Amino acid sequence: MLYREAGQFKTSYSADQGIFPILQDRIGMAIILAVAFVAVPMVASDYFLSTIFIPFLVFSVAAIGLNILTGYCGQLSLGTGGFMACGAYAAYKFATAFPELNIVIVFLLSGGISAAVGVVFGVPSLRIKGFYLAVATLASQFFLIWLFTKVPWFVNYSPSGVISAPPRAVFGWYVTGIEATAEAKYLFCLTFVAVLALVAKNLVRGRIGRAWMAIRDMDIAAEIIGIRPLQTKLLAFAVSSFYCGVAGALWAFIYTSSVEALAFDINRSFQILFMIIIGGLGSILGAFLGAAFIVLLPIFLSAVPQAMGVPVTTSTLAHLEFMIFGGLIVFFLIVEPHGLARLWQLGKEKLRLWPFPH
Amino acid sequence: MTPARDPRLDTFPKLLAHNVRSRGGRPAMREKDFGIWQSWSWAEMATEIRRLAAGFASLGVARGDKLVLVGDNRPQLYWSICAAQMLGAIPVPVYQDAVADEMAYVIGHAEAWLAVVEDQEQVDKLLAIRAKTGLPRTIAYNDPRGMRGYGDEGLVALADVSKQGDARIAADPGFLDAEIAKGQGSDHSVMLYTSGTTGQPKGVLLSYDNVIKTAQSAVDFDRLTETDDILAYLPMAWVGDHVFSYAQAYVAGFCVSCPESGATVMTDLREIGPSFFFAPPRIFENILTQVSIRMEDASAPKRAMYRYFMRLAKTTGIALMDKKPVGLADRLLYALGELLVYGPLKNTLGFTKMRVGYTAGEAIGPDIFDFYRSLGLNLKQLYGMTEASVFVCMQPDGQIKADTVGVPAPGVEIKIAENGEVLVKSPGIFQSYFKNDTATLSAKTPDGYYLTGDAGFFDKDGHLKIIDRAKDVGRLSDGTLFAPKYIENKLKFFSYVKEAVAFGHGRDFASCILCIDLDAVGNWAERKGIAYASYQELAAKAEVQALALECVEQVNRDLAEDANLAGSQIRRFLLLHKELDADDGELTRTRKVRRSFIADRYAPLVDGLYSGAERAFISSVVTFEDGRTGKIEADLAIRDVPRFAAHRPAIVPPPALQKAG
Amino acid sequence: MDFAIDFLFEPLKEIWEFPIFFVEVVVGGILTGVMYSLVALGFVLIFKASGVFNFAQGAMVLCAALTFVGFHELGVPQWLSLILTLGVMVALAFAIERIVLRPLVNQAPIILFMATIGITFFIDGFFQMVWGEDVKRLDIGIPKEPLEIGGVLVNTFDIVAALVAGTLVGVLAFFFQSTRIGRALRAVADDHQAAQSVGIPLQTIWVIVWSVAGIVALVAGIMWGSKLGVQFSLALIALKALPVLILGGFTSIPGAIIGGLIIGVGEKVAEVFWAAKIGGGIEDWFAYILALFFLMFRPQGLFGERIIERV
Amino acid sequence: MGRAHIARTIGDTLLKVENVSLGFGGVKALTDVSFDIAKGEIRAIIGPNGAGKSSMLNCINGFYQPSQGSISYKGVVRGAMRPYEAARGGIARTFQNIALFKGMSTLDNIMTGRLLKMKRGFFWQCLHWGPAQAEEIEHRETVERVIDFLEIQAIRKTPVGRLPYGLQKRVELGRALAAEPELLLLDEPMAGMNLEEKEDMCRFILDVNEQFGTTIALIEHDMGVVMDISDRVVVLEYGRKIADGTPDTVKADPKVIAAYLGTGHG
Repeated sequence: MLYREAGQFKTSYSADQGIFPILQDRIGMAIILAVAFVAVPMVASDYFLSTIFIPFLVFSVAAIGLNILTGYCGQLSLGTGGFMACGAYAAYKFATAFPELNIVIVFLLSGGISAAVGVVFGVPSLRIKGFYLAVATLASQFFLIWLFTKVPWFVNYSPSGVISAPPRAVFGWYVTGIEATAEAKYLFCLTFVAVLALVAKNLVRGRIGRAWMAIRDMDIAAEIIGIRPLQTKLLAFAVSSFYCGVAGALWAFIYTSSVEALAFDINRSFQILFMIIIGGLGSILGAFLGAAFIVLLPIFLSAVPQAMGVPVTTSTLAHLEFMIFGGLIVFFLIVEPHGLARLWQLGKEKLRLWPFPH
Repeated sequence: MTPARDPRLDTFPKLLAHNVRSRGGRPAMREKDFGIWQSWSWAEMATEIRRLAAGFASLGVARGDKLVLVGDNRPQLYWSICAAQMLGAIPVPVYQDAVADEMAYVIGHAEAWLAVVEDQEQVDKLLAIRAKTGLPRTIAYNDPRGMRGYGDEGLVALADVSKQGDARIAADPGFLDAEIAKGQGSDHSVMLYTSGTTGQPKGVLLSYDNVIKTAQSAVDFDRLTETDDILAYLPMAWVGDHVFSYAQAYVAGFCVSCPESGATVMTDLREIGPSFFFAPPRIFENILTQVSIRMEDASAPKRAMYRYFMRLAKTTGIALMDKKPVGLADRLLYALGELLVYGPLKNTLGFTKMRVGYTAGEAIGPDIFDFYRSLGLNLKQLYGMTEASVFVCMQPDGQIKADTVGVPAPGVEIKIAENGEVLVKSPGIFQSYFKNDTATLSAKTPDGYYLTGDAGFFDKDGHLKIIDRAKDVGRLSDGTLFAPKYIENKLKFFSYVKEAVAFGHGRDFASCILCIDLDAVGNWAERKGIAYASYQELAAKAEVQALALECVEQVNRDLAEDANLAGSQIRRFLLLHKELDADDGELTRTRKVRRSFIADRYAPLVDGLYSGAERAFISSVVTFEDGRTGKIEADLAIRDVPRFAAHRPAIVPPPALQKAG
Repeated sequence: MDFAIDFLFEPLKEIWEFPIFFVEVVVGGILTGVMYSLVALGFVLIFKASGVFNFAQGAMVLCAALTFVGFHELGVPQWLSLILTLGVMVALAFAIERIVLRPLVNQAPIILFMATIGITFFIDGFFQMVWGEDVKRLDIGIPKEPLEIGGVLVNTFDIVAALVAGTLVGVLAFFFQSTRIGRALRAVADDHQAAQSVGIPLQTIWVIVWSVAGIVALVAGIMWGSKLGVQFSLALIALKALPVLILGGFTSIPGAIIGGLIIGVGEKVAEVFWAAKIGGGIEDWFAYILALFFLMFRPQGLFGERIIERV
Repeated sequence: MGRAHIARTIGDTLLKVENVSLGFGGVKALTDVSFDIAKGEIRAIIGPNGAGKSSMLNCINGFYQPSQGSISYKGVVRGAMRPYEAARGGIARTFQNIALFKGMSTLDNIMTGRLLKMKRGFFWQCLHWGPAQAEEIEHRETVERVIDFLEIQAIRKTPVGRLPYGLQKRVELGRALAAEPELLLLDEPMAGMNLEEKEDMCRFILDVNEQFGTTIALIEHDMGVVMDISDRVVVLEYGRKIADGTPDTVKADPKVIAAYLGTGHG
């Protein structure tokens, strides 16, 4: 309905292959970015920023990471939490060992460490597929969490086993530690997310993304057209773990400021998996939609009975949340395996064809 | 400063050079190929054309030679036109879907030894023709696909022609400009064959002056500029395409886009979103049908919304187009409609950027015409023909009527002959029919008027109204003008009327036989709760007769508006008990009514119409679908129709006449 | 270097010096392993017959135990409570087949796997909401005193549990080998089309298989529940059974048994002799790493069938 | 088929299969099969169902490793190789059961055929700009020529899962062609097609062979088609070669006639 595509023709392949080939989408994206970078920090309260927007952004990065591995490359992983923990602890070690190091570099390095660990745990993907692999990734989940809990070196021998983010600044603005304002944290996160999302989109729409999707859709055929399965899968593990690692670092440093390994237990892995199933497998947009959904649903669940004056215990709420997530997963897998992103896409198609139904 | 006002720019090659100088970097042509719109600027296009021209020269093309072009709208074929013109040769675009005999005739008649064709398909066709007639000796093909295996003599790839051209230009850099300088406005620029209804096609020779001057005045008329866009999708052999996609583009400097293939025209139309668009009524009708069908599948609220806003558009939209006063509330509603319906609809159809649209060739149904105009599209009608380099009459913005073709285009003089025939004199009137002086002489008066063969008259606003072919126009016994096809068309614009046959030549008054449209009337009857078992029964229902009467009355009202035709209002009519059928010889295979055959076959009915009887009996033989024949008898009611005084009454169409859907 | 010696040789020395203790550990491992097998069996049953890797098996164990104890706590006698729970498990099988499996028929296995993760969450949430989340004691009258057999101390409860598990395996083996339905189930595992020709609708077969898996879950739930108490952590037993499956192969009942034993023994031995040196608590991941090593050499597991890929 | 006047060059041996046997467990899929494929020819492998035709193609492109015998390609006897190594050596193929990447569009599917030739590293891929974009565009151009060649412009951006069977086969051929292979293996390219689609496919196969000089080895059931388009034919039965030669010789071979009559194939 809002689309006016007539006359938007492409005279070059670069224009044809753009991320947003339609003018109205480019405008929409510009508006979203403007709102996210300018309006949100100006309008939203600290509470909203730190309980909704920042976790949403952190989850988005993790979901993009898992979506690369699972949605694009077809390798189901249940070890997301482990890789997030890896990033969080690596960031802590880097930040405390090299206090002069810029925090951005610290995060990227910790992503790199995660990527390396991801590659190690991705090696079995050469021999095993499908849910065998999914189960194998649980090994990384359990092993890594155990490692970070049991080895005191990772927490700099802190007796509590908790790591706390040291204060660090970017361009003179504190983005971690107690002096950091919610706005600064939010903008820092947002910038990370925007850049990482763009990079992910670039990867999946190019040579590498096609190789991943080929492996996902039919690994035998992929190998026969010349794709090396192991390298391709390991790259997916590496990139995916990099994103998860950065997400873990953001989580520990920006979102919660202090964290223990249990924050990244298997339930975290499931949570991220749910995000990409509900948001949409094989879609960067889906990662964002899924993250938003999973961040908002519990808030919504606790707010609604309150607003209606129905007293509900927290444990009931927790169980209700479990049921709803479980039900939604089944629902989406049955009704729309490509999740909210596909629903969005269908809606968009409708708008483009409006007033015609198809 | 528009270029052709400079009298030195009197040929297309000179206009091309001018365009390179004044807008060399702007896009001149686009073609959807390999998934994107490949573009050529004027400068790039000129280079390609010059290479081709030099290549043609090295193939031996000389001044006055004819060069046949066959194929879809391809940039290379358009370039070949200009390349030929650089050398003083005359391009002859040919309908690519013409039957082999006709194509052979044209090539032979034009004595064209060189053909430029699109692809293997045309090469095969021309090779077969050459095997019989010896012409064309040389065939240059644009698309080399599948051509590897051809060892035939005289086959050359267009790309290779260009390469030869490079060599020629390198060897003799000045020759091409010298050739271009030799050309002048009075030279023949193009030859277009018209397929007459009878006999062999005639080659219409047009001079540069003909084409450029008419193109110039049309460009001025619609204020076309270099920023306009047009989609070249109609046959290149048709004069309209030659003028719109070639002549006007060179004159105004706008960009011409060629679709990827015939199958993708609608998609390509949407992508390009032309600002200047031409289509025959048939295409507009097809698009409207598609819109209706696609809307049928929409959800109920959407359909309701569509219907509501289309009803609103019928009144408000057209009023806005005609710059008539519209109340604020309606304006706001229309703006809402633009957001919800009109805008998206224009977008999906590819008309968002359309600034000027034309339809011509035959009468367009008022409903179809109004549909597009009510969306806010500046759709207009024009009247023209090959012999006049298209433009004879055009509708100026804001003076649009569904049943006229507008006022004479700038520089055009029109006379109406004694028999009603329209005579035209303009800068665009053709030079001659190639090798056919008899035809040339009989088509042009000594004082330079061209006899169009169409009958028409000017209405009170000075708009020309074409009513019929001049030879079909008759007179009632009192000498009143009687244009059967005009009346029949008016009747057929009602969805309830499938066919109409009007009588009146040499009679005291006009009358007609109508066939109802089973689908439309059947639908109407269902809504009214009228039960019927057969076509015959339905046609005999008093309600249906009344419905038909309303239609005829409305036509009479329309006729009464024109003093010339007011006398030929229909006085009596009847509804036929069966549909006219090509199997019974009542229609031609192209579904044209065979009026005299029907007059004979249904003589008792015609007698009844003129005898004053209340009913008429007919017994006729019909052919069933399986080939068996049978006899149908019917006793049909004849109805009298009120007539209206020859002035403009206040028209509010009765509700029954507003088309369903 | 010291650490390496400490890590590599000390435990071996310990084993050498106290063989009886080692045997005790191994026997303890075997008995725990049998319990793992019990849970793994549920997975294998469903996978064999429907190709679905049922991640919800652990949740089914929890749900069976909760329901059983829940009814009992309401005052229902244990035998009736058992029957009622059986009914609930069959109803659950029906519901899962109808609501989840049927719409997802012919979907990729990985999709079905993810769907069972969804089921897991739903069951966990639902049954805990119904029955409450506090730890419940479950006593079915099996003594837990240690028993000395040939100088080796073993837990009576573990012996009984192992016997129960062994009996169940025997019954299931008989069911699969010698009954019409059992044979049909095996046919389904090989070829869905062939199964149709047996004359039993696929849906029915699925319901039966899920019911049987539910019964296995019930047995496992009761055994584990009386050992550890009935609580949420029962659902996590499933996570222990997964490496057993990788090791034994998804399609093999003997594989589930032997895999369970290997994991059980390996885990116990490593825990007792090595874990303390690296901080303890290795039971979470040891089984996985062990299974992964096996996988690298035998991707299809110990007893799984070799996969011939076709194009 | 109008090929008589086309000068094609059939050159030296491109691929040589010598005494190849292949077994699965106890079942012998191929026994002692030898034949060669010459550069530039269209070579057909025919035989009744279960004759081992697909197994033969699978051996050639490295999906199966022969248990005995050797395969030499471009004069080099090759050892055990993975399929992607065969692909890197210039062997592309299509499959009996369409093996397209269902989640991708026609364009992306055919682009995967170019993956081998795309070299830009990870860094540039992250930016999708500069050299990576230039490379992307360069290969898009090649792919667009393939799309044009196969006349599938209208379905360029359609997800392949939505395409009818015949078009999917065409897209699969496109993916193989995009790799610009020296040897193209086609596994029943016309199976399940109607007459018109078969004619189109024949035309494409011949055009590929003529325009690009690609050597083609194909398995096909439709005898008429095989005899029309191929230069030489190998006939397999129960994993053994029973005839080898021009279509005319093979047609006349009594063993072939017996094999086909015996199994009810025409």
